Amino acid sequence: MNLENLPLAILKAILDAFTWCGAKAGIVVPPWALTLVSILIVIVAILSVFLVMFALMSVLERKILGRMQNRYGPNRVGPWGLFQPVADGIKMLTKEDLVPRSADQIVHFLAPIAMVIPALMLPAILPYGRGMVPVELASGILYFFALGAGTEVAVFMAGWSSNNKYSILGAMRAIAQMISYELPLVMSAVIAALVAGTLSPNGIVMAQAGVSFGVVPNWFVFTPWGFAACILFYIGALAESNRSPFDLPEGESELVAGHLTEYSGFKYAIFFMAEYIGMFAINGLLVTLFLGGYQAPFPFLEWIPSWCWFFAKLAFVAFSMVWVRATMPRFRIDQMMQFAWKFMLPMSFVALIAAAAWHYAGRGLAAWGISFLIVAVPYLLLGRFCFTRRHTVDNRRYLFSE
Amino acid sequence: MHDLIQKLTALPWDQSPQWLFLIPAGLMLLAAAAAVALRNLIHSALCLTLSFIALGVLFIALGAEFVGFVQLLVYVGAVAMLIIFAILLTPASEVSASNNPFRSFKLSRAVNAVAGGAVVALVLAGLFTAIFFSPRVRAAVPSPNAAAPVALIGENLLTHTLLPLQGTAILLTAALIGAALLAKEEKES
Amino acid sequence: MNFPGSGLIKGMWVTLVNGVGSFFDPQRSKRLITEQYPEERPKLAEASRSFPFLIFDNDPEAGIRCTSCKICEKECPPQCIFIEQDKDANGKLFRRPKVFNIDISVCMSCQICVEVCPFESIRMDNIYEMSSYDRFGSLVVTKAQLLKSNEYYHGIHPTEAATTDARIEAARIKKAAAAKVTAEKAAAAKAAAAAKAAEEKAVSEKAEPPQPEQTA
Amino acid sequence: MSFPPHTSLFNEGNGAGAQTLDVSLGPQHPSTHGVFRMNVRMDGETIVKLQPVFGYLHRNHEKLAERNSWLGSMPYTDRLDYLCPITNNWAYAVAVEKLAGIEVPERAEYIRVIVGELTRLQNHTVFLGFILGDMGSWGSALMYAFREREKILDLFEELTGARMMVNYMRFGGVRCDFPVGWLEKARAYIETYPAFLDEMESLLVGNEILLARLQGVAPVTAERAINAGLSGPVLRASGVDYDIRKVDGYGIYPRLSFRVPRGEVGDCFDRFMIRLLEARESIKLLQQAFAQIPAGPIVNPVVKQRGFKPPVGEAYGRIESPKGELGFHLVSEGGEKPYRYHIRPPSLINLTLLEEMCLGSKLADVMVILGSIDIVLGEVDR
Repeated sequence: MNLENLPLAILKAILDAFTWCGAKAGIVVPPWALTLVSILIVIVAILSVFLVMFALMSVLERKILGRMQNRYGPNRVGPWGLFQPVADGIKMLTKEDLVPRSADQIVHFLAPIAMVIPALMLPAILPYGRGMVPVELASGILYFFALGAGTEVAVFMAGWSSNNKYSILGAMRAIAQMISYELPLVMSAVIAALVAGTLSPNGIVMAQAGVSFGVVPNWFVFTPWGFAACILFYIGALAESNRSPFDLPEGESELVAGHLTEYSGFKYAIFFMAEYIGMFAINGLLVTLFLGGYQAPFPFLEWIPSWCWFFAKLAFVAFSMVWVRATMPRFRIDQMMQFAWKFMLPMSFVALIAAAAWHYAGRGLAAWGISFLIVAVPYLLLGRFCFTRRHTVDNRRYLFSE
Repeated sequence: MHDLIQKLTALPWDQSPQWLFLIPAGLMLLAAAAAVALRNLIHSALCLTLSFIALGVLFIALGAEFVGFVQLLVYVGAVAMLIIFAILLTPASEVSASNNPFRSFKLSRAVNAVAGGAVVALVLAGLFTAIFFSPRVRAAVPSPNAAAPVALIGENLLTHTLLPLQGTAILLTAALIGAALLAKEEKES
Repeated sequence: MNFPGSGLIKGMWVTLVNGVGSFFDPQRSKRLITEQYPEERPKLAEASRSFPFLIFDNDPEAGIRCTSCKICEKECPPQCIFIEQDKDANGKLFRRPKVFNIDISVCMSCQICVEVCPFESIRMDNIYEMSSYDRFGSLVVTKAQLLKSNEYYHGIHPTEAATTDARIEAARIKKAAAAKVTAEKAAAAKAAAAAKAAEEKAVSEKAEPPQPEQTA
Repeated sequence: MSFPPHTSLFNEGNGAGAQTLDVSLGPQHPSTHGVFRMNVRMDGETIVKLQPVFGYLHRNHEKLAERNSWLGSMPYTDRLDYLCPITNNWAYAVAVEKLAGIEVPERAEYIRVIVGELTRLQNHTVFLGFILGDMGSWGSALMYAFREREKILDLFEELTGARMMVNYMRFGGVRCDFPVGWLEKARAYIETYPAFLDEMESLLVGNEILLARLQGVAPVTAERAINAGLSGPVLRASGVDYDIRKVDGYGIYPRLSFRVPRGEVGDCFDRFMIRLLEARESIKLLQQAFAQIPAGPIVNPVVKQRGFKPPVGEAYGRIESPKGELGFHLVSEGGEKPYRYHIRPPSLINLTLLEEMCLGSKLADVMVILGSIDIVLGEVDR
C-alpha cells in the first residue's frame, strides 16, 4: 500500500468492514446499501477535511495577518493559539441569537441555510487526487458556477430581510459585485475548458500533465494566456468570495458589516463558515483549472502523493488571499464596477484570443511568444489608458517653500 | 480499484425509484403557486427563484445535466437577480396598490374569476397539447454517455442553430443598448 | 520598472518581507513589539507615573510628611483630593491629616499635586493594575492605602527620590544651621539681654515651613 | 419598494430618483474616528446631503478652565487633541507667555521643538495608518504606524512620565529636563525613521487602489480653503503656502532650516502626501535641534507656576500643531483664574468644509475624506 492510494484504501477498507459485518450478521449487503455507504463516507470525508481546513484557516489567517503586521496574532488558546477556533466556536454557539423585531423572520432564518447549502455542495466536483473525484461530472465547471449563483440569492435574502440600511446596502453591493465578477470568472474558466477540450475538472487536470520544453510543467498558468486567465480568475475569486480588496459588501469601515450586520451567534458562524468553504472551493477550482490540479510539477516529484500536491497548491492560493488582504485597501463601489467591466472583461476576451492563437500556432515556443504579445500589449494599453491613466503619482508635483 | 470507487460513487439517478421525481416537481409547483399567491413582492420573487431551482434539479434528475446547470446558472444567477433588482429599483409608490393600473377595470368578482380561469385553462391546454402531441418529447431517450451532450450541444449551437443563436445575441445586445439609453435619458432629465 | 499593477506588487513585497522576516530575520522579528501582558510585564520608564501616594519616613503614623496644608487639595485640577486635618481630644489641630482620600476614578495623573507640595510628601506611584469590581468604594483610595515608605519611593523613582532626599537634607542642614545661628545669637543675646524673649523667637522660627522649591 | 414589516427604509418621494436613503453614520460607527456622527442622505451610494453632528465628547473644557488656576488648565489641554498632547501644551504655554510677557530660556525652546516635532512625526505617521484603515486596509499600515508611534511614546514616557497625558510644558519653559541618555536614544531612533518612511512609501504610494481611492476625491481650491479658514496640512495641500512656524516664527523655528511642502490639487491624495513630506521635514528639524541644543535652564526662574497671576489683558497665542493652527485666546483680569479661555481647534475649523467636500461622492469616500482632514474628537468637541 502506498500513500498515493491511502484515501481510497481507507474507503475500501471501510466498505469491506461493512460487508464483513453484514456477513457476520448473516445478511447479504445489497449493492445499493454499499453505494449509499460509500457516498456517505465520501461526503463525511470531504466535509470534515473542509471543516478542519476552515477551522485552521480561521486561526492561520489571523496569525499570518498578524505576522505581516508585526503582531503575533492569536496565541492564547492552546499551543500557538491553534485551539482558537474551538474557543470561537463555543463563543458563537453560546451567544444569543438576536433577530431584529422588524426583520422578516422567515427569510432571515432561511438566508444562512441558503448560503451554506451551495457552499457545502461546491467541493463535490473537485479532483483531489488521481482517481479521487467524488462526483465525476462531464460538465463539472458548469455545476460549480450554477451552485455559485445560489450564494447571491442567499446574500440578498440576508441583507433584505434584516430590514437594516447597512444590510440592504451591503446586499445590493454584494449582488452587483457578484454578477459583475461572475462574467470574467466564467470567461477565464471557459478559456481553460476550451484549451483542454472538456468541461470536466478531471479532464482539465489531465490536459495539464507532463512537461514542455523539458523544464516547464504543462500547467496552464505557465502559458501567457493561462497566466492572464489565472490572474483574472484569481481576482474574480477574490470578488466572489467577498475578500479584500473586494470586501465591499461587508466593508466594515463604511457599512459596519454589510449584510451580516444583524446576524449573531450561530447564524453568523454559518455565514462565516460558508464564506470560507466557498473560498476554498473556488481556490480548488483555480488550482484545478490553472495550477495543474493534483499534478506534480516535475516527474521526479511524483513520489509525493497527488492529493498532497492538490492541498499544497490550495494552501498556497489561500495564503496568497490572506497576503492580499494584508496589503490592499478596498475598492470603491464605482471603481469596483469599472474594474470589472472595463478591465477584467476585456482582458478575459483578450486571454481567450491569446489562447486560441496559442492553440493554432502549434503550442510551441513561437505560440508562446505570439500569445504573450497578444496578452501583454492590451494589458499595458488598458492599464495605462483606461484604469490608471488618471491615477498615477507622476502627475503630481509638490512645491516646497524654504 | 479506481473503477470500483467510481462505480460505487457514480450518480445513482438510474437506479433511483421513480417517486423521487415527485419531490422537486412538487416543490416547483408549490413554489410557483406561492410566487403567485404571496402579497410581498420580494417573497414572490424568492419563491420564483425556488421554483427555478427545483426545475433545475428536475432537469438534472432526468439526466439532462447540462440543461439543468444552465437553468440554475441563468435563471437563479441572472434572471432571479434581475427580477429582484427590478423590484428594488422600482419606487414603492409605483407598485403600491393605490395606483394599480388594473384597478380601473371595475369588473365583478365573478367576471374576474371567469376571465382568470379561462386564461389558466388556455395555458394548460397549450402545455398539454405540446406535451402529448409533440413527437420529439415522446422520442426523447436518456443519453447513452454523459460527456456527449455537452459537446453535441456545442456543436449544434455553432452549426445547425447558428442563425437563431446569432439572432438571440443581436436581440439581447439591442435590449442592452436600449436599457442603457433609457437609463441615461432618465439621468439627464 | 513601472507597469500597471507594479505598485500593488511593491506593496505585497513589503508585507511579505515583514511576515516572513518576522520568523527568520532578527531585525524584523524585533519588530514584533506586542508585550505578552500577564506573563511579560512592561518595563516602566523611571519617570512613569500613574496615581499619587503619600510618603512616610520610617513610621507610617509618626513619619508622615504631609502636614495637611491642603495646597494640593486646592490646586488639584479635577479636585479629586479630600483632606481632613487631625485634631486631638481638645479640638487642637495637628499638622497631620486625619483623612486623606484620593478618588482615582477622577484623578487624571497630572502630578500637579506633586509639584505644588511644599513638604515633598505626595509623589506619583507607577502601579497600573487597579481595576476593581466595586465602582464606588474601591476607587476612593484612603490614607492607609496611600501611605508608602520612602524606601518604596526610592525603589520606583530612584533618581527623583535621591534629589528629593538631597533637597530635604539640604533644607534640614540649612535649617539646623539657621537654628544654630539663631541659638548662638540667642545665647549672645541671652548673655546680653533677657533670655525669655529670645527663646520665644527661636520657637516661632522653627515652626515656619521650608520654602517650596522649583522641581527642575 | 416593498419592505418587510413596518416601514420602508427609503424616503418616499415622487418621480424617479427621489428614493433616497437616510443613514446615520455614527456616533458608534467603526470609522468616524471617535464619537462623530454624520447624518447622510444618499441617492444610491451618492451623497446628496451630509449633516455633521458633534458634541458627544463635550467636556466643558473652556468653562472648566475659567474655574481652574492658570496652571490647572495645562493637564486639561492634553485631552484636546489626545494624539498630540505636547503641542497642545505648547500652544497654551505660548498664549500665556504672550499674555504675561514671559521670556523662555533657549534650552527650553529647543526642548519644545524636539518634543513638538516628535509629536508631529507620530501624528502624521498614525494619520497614514488611519486613512488606510478608512480605506478598508485594516492592519498593515496602521500597525506599522503604531509600532513607530509606540517608540515615540516610549520616549515621551521616559521624559514626562506619561505616554499621552504628558502635562509637560510650563509657563516660561518645560517641566523637566531630559533624563540621562534620552537625547542619545532619541537621536539614534530618529536616524532609523527615514527607513521606516521609505517602507511606508513603498507600501502605500504607488499602490494603484490607493491612488484610485485618493486621487481626485474632494479637491478643495486654494481660494475656498482660505475662505473656509482651513489651516495646517489640509490648507497646504490646496497649494497655500502658510505655515505658522514660518509666518509667526515662534520659538526658535527661524533658526532652523526646513521646507514647507504644498500641493497643487488639494484632493485627498495631496492631503495624504503632504503629511508624508512634512514628516520628512520634521526629521530634518529634529536632527538640527539635536545638534544645536545648548545647556542652560529649562524654565524661566522668575515665573511662579503656582498662584500664577498674569497682568490684566488679553492675548491670542497660536502654534502650528500637526493638525493646523491651534490657538488659545486668553483674557486675564489679573487674578488666579482666566476670565475667558477660548480655543481655536484646527480639527473643528477644518471640518467646516466636510459637507461641501462630500457632496456628490460615494459613501465610501466620506470616510476617506473625514480621514484626510485628520480630526480628533477631543479637540472638535472640547
